[in-house]
Amino acid sequence: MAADAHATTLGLDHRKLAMWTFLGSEFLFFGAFVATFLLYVTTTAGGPGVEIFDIPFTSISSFVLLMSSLTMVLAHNAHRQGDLRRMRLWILATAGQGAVFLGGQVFEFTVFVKEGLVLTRSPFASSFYVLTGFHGVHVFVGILLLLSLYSLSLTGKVKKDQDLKTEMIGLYWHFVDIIWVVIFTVVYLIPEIAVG
Amino acid sequence: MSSTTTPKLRPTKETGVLSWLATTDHKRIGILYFFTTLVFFFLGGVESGFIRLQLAQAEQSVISEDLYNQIFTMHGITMVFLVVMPLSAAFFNYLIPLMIGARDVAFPRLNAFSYWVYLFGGIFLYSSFFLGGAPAGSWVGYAPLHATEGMSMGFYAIGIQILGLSSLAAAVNFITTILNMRAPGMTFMRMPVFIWMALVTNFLLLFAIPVIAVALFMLQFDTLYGGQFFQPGSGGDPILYQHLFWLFGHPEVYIMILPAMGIVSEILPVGSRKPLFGYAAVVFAGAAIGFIGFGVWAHHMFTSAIGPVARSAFALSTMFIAVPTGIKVFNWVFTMWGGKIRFTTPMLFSVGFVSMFVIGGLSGVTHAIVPHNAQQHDTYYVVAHFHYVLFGGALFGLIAGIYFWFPKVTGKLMSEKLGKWHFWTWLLGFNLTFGPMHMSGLLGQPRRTAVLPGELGATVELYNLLSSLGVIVLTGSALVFLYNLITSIKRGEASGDDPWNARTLEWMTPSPTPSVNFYRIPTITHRDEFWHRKYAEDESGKPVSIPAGASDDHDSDGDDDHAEEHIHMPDPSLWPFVMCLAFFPIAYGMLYFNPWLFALGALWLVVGYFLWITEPLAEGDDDDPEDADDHAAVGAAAH
Amino acid sequence: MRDRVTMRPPTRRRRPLHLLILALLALGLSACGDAEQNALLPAGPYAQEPHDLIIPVAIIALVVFVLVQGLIIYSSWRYRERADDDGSLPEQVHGNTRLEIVWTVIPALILAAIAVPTVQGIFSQMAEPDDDFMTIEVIGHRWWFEYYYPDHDIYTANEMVIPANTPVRLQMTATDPARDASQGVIHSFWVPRLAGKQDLVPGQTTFLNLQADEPGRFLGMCAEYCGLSHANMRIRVEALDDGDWQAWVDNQTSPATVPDEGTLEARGRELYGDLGDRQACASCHQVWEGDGSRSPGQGPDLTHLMSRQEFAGAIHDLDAENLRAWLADPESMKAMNYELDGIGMPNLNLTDDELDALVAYLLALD
Amino acid sequence: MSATETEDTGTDHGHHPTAREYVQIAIVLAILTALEVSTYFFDFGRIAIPLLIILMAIKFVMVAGFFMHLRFDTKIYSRLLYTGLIFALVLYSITLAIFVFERAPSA
Ligand code: HEA
Ligand code: HEA
Ligand code: HEC
Ligand code: CUA
Ligand SMILES: [Cu+2]
Repeated sequence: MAADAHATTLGLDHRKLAMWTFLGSEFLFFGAFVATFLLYVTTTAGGPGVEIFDIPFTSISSFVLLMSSLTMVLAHNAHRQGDLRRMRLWILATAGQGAVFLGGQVFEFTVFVKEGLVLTRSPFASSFYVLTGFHGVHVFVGILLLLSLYSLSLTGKVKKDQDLKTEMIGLYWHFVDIIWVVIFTVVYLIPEIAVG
Repeated sequence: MSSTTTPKLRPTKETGVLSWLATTDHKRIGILYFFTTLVFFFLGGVESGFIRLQLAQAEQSVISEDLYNQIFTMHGITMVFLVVMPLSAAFFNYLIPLMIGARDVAFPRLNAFSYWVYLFGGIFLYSSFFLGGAPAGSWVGYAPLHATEGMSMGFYAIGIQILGLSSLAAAVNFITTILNMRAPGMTFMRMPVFIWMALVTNFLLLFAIPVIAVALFMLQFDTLYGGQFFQPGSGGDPILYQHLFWLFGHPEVYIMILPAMGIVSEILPVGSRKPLFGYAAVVFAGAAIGFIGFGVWAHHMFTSAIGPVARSAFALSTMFIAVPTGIKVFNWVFTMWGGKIRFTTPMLFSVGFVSMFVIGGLSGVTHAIVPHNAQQHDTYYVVAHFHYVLFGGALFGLIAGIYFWFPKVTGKLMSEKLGKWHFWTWLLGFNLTFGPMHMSGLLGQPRRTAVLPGELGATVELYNLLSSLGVIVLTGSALVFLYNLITSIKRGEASGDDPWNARTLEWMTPSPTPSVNFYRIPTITHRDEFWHRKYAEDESGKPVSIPAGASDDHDSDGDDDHAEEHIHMPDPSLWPFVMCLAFFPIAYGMLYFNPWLFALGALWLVVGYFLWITEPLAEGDDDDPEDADDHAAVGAAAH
Repeated sequence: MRDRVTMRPPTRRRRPLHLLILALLALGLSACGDAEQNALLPAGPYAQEPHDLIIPVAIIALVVFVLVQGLIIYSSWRYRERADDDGSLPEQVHGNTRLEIVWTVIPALILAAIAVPTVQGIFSQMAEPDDDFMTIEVIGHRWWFEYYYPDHDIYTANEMVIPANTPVRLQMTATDPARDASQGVIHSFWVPRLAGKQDLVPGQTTFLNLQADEPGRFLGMCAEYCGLSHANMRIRVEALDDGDWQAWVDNQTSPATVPDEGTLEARGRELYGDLGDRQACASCHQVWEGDGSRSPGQGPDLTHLMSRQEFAGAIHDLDAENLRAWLADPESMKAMNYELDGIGMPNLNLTDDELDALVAYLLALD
Repeated sequence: MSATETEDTGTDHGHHPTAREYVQIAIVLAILTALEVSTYFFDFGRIAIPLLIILMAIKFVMVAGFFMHLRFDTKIYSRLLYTGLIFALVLYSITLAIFVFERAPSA
């Protein structure tokens, strides 16, 4: 608790405050990509459109990503209770699910490319790849963060009482998940019903 | 601070090149920003010299169309992204911690990171001149023109992206600092106006930078990798780029003006020896400008392909932004009203700011008269408008700040005599350069033309000649300033700690500011805290000076019992610098579509990041290294 | 750096020093001379309307300007520290709510007052003209404007001819990507004395109304930065009275002159259609000789070239000397880079003989 | 806003769900996702899209509220996050609306 008398003005940790500040701005980042996608959802220039989506497949990878949020929060929970071993287990599980999601995305992309949906095909193709691609980059960065947390906790650099680190990475991870919740609905499901 | 037993894990030297590369001291980073912007200002000024040389007469080709287009583009980019924004960042860096009573920013290493990213982004952009030609698509880089400009617009897209990253990191840093590191008692309504404007500006950056990031990524994909975002041939819509650009671009212009408004809001009261008139109104007006500023972007697109309802809506929102701005202007004027004004150089520049900015603001309002905007748009009338707000506004304010806080940084005064020369020639040269543009623009001279059309010659040639002559005056004036700056740094008169009889916290510390800033963090009981430590009010409300020493009006160093024994200052670190170097391989890798180069850069970044987070403290205690970045490790201490 | 100095023929170049002296002389005189591209001299209702709106706004702005600058100067003077000052502090005023309200409400009222006509103006500016109007299609190319008159099936370039006193509605777009290998970019059509500007966007259609009350020649230029030769993309509008207009239409709708066999012109016509292994003029230009329908190429329509006064984005007078220089080396006459991006007109390495013949032929296309 | 300074200090002291509660939340999320996906297999008619948007919003708020502790942390965090969200929603909605309703300057 505020053992430190000259704590911060708001009584909040800088890093957490900074993280939330940053996440607020990320909405404007992804929002612009989503808006672009919506604008171009039917602008396929004669190439493949939303009918190309494999909803069952994407549903599964979306589900995996959603569940990675559970393991992430369990990792934080374990860390908070000082159980680094269990924390590391959940961290690995989270990173693993993230990797599965990314693998799914790579697979999806290769299938689409085979079916003629290349980046240069149409505004639809460009906006689809760049939106989901940047989300993928965020997942990838998240995996790197998780792995660094994992290894640092092995070498004792991340200590029992430093669950804030796990929490921070968790915040980022959950945020990336939230964005996918939106993408899954707005990019995959709704266009599939409305247009596809 | 640093003990002799320090293992050589972190650089500890306090002088020399290495100490600057490794510095995490917000004051030194501020100084780095300052000198870097000077260099870029020189470049941007030289470019504007070529512009004016070319346009001095009609149908003249001193430089080719191609080169002219590169030069005016780089002039705009340089002045906006490499001069005004980072110069504001220099003030943020130096002043935010001092003005809120903190010892540094929330994330000192991230702060250094921001600076190096800025510097390398600027170098990257300028390298284009030697690598096949600089961007020639204007500072707005409209699609789909960019796609035909090839590599050069790749420099634009990637370069500005990098600069944006710098600003975004800085924005997060400063917001956290202002929200979370104020001295005890410094409530929001006791914050100096400059801090308020810094807060608003950084929120604008926070929400605007991601938008331009997206626009630039799309531009980059279109230009370099065959993306179809804005390609009309396959159904892409060029207007989308305009929306995204101006969604950022308009907040951006307030990003450039609000810091200057904050600066003059500090200087005018000191110069008039009265408190700021209507503090609350000025603060709320600033916040309102920032907020409304997000809702006016399409006023740059009145002649583009948007319909009448959209045009009307944006005309209205644009006009009404004059209301909060007017509130500020009138409050500034009434700060002077009834004062006892000392026209020192900073004060002259501040009054010049108010006066010149109003001219630019009023022409801004006339742009919003949409039917007539169709005549004004993309003419020199617009060029006049934005130079009056940017040069007459932002730059005048920032220069006022340079003169005002110079003693704080160096402990010396700048020459008042040269300062006055600088001011009057600057004012004259500025009006001579940009005043005539109002006329030439209204008469019909379009902007971004490499040749001043002969048929316009008779009507606007004289105005153009005057503009070109104005640059000569400005150059002379800039040299006076430069001379003043250098000689004053070397052998300026000692200023004492509080040369202006100022009001805010930073003047409580000795000048030049010691590296700890405050030996003892003050407790704040008033707005304009320092003033209230110097003056009390008698029964009739008249201020009476408190005899020196009767209160803790100065933050004396030394063996004061109250001084905290162990002041934990951020340790220097080389990693921000080393890590930022990765942006070169990343940027060129993306530009030349070289995956290996890109991968090298990415790996460099990751390794750099790892070294950064595992970096031990200089003092060798096994404290959590990340916590070195914040003095109050509440999170960790909580458990 | 791709550095290349463009040269214009001496006719359009003036000596810098000579000009400097002239300009200095003019300092004393009023700067209003021949004002053909002058936005402050409206010559038709679509330019008059915004003009009538901006004048009162400018007066309001001027009043605000004088007031605020007056306040600044007055308080700077009145409240400066005097030499005989006793060093005491002035009264410490913190603000005044009533004043705050005043300077919030008054500007808001002023703005509300100018907002009303602004919004009205926006809608009337964009609506179709009430009276019978003529439609002209405008296509922005890099770096010249093409006009098509759908009612008459006329193609022309750079110079737009309109009947005086008749509303004209321009239906505009930028280069059709299907016609031009390079993607189109945004341009803006602007003839200040006749109307404000409106952008031309590739892939979309925009509209602009204009009307000239009197016959006359009106100058303008592309007002949206469109790359290398944006400065050389100019516009001429020629408003004709009824008789002249009818004559013009009759001429334009008739097929091009075919020169007599054996003349130099005829030799030029042959070269026009066939330049051996070099690209023929006809592959980019059209000279309609009456057969089939008119269809534009990548370059301007030349059927009645000599009915125009200027060419190449209306930056050069259309005469034998300039034409010859143009055909010999287009890039010396106008900044272009055909080899690099395929935009503009290529240098076809014509011999002197070929130049003579081609110029003769072109000069016959009246 | 100065009142916030005396607000709760907001670090982790508040209520924390247990691991078990987290799993329960995840189960709810899984069910919601299943419901979402079912719109692809079954025809929901006109309610499909509103339903999807509502489900998305619920999932969003649940992850943010529970997994990211927004519900238990200081309001400042929520304000920061939702300010960004609202800005994005409003600005991009206006932009898209201009494309849909105001594309060409005139019909
Ligand atoms: C510091 C930067 C800055 C600032 C502060 C402003 C401030 C304003 N700008 Fe400006 N603007 C630019 C930088 C800036 N601008 C730039 C760079 C461009 C060109 C971009 C490009 O195309 O390259 C531009 C272009 C631009 C345009 C597009 C023009 C065109 O291309 O067609 C418009 C249109 O509405 C506009 C409007 C305004 C308005 C209404 C304000 C208002 O905020 C001004 C408000 C201030 C006042 C009005 C004065 C004080 C008020 C009073 C004294 C009260 C009483 C007043 C009244 C009752 C009127 N600006
Ligand atoms: C803050 C912003 C800023 C500033 C300060 C300036 C300053 C100047 N600008 Fe510019 N300008 C822009 C922002 C700015 N500009 C923007 C955004 C554009 C639009 C670009 C576009 O359309 O894409 C533009 C465009 C623009 C144009 C229109 C070009 C065109 O449309 O074709 C012109 C034309 O005259 C012009 C002129 C000038 C001049 C003469 C100065 C002068 O005032 C400069 C004076 C400065 C000097 C003369 C420097 C001398 C300094 C020294 C000698 C100090 C040396 C220091 C060291 C060695 C450390 N500018
Ligand atoms: C590859 C296409 C191409 C070829 C081949 C070509 N031109 Fe052109 N020409 C153009 C373009 C494009 C322009 C418009 C250039 C500009 O104004 O920017 C033009 C402009 C002109 C003009 C000026 C028209 C005007 O009103 O502005 C003339 C005259 C002309 N060409 C004649 C010729 C002749 C004669 C030849 C053959 C010897 C020829 N061109 C071959 C593309 C071509
Ligand atoms: Cu076409 Cu500028
Ligand atoms: Cu703006």
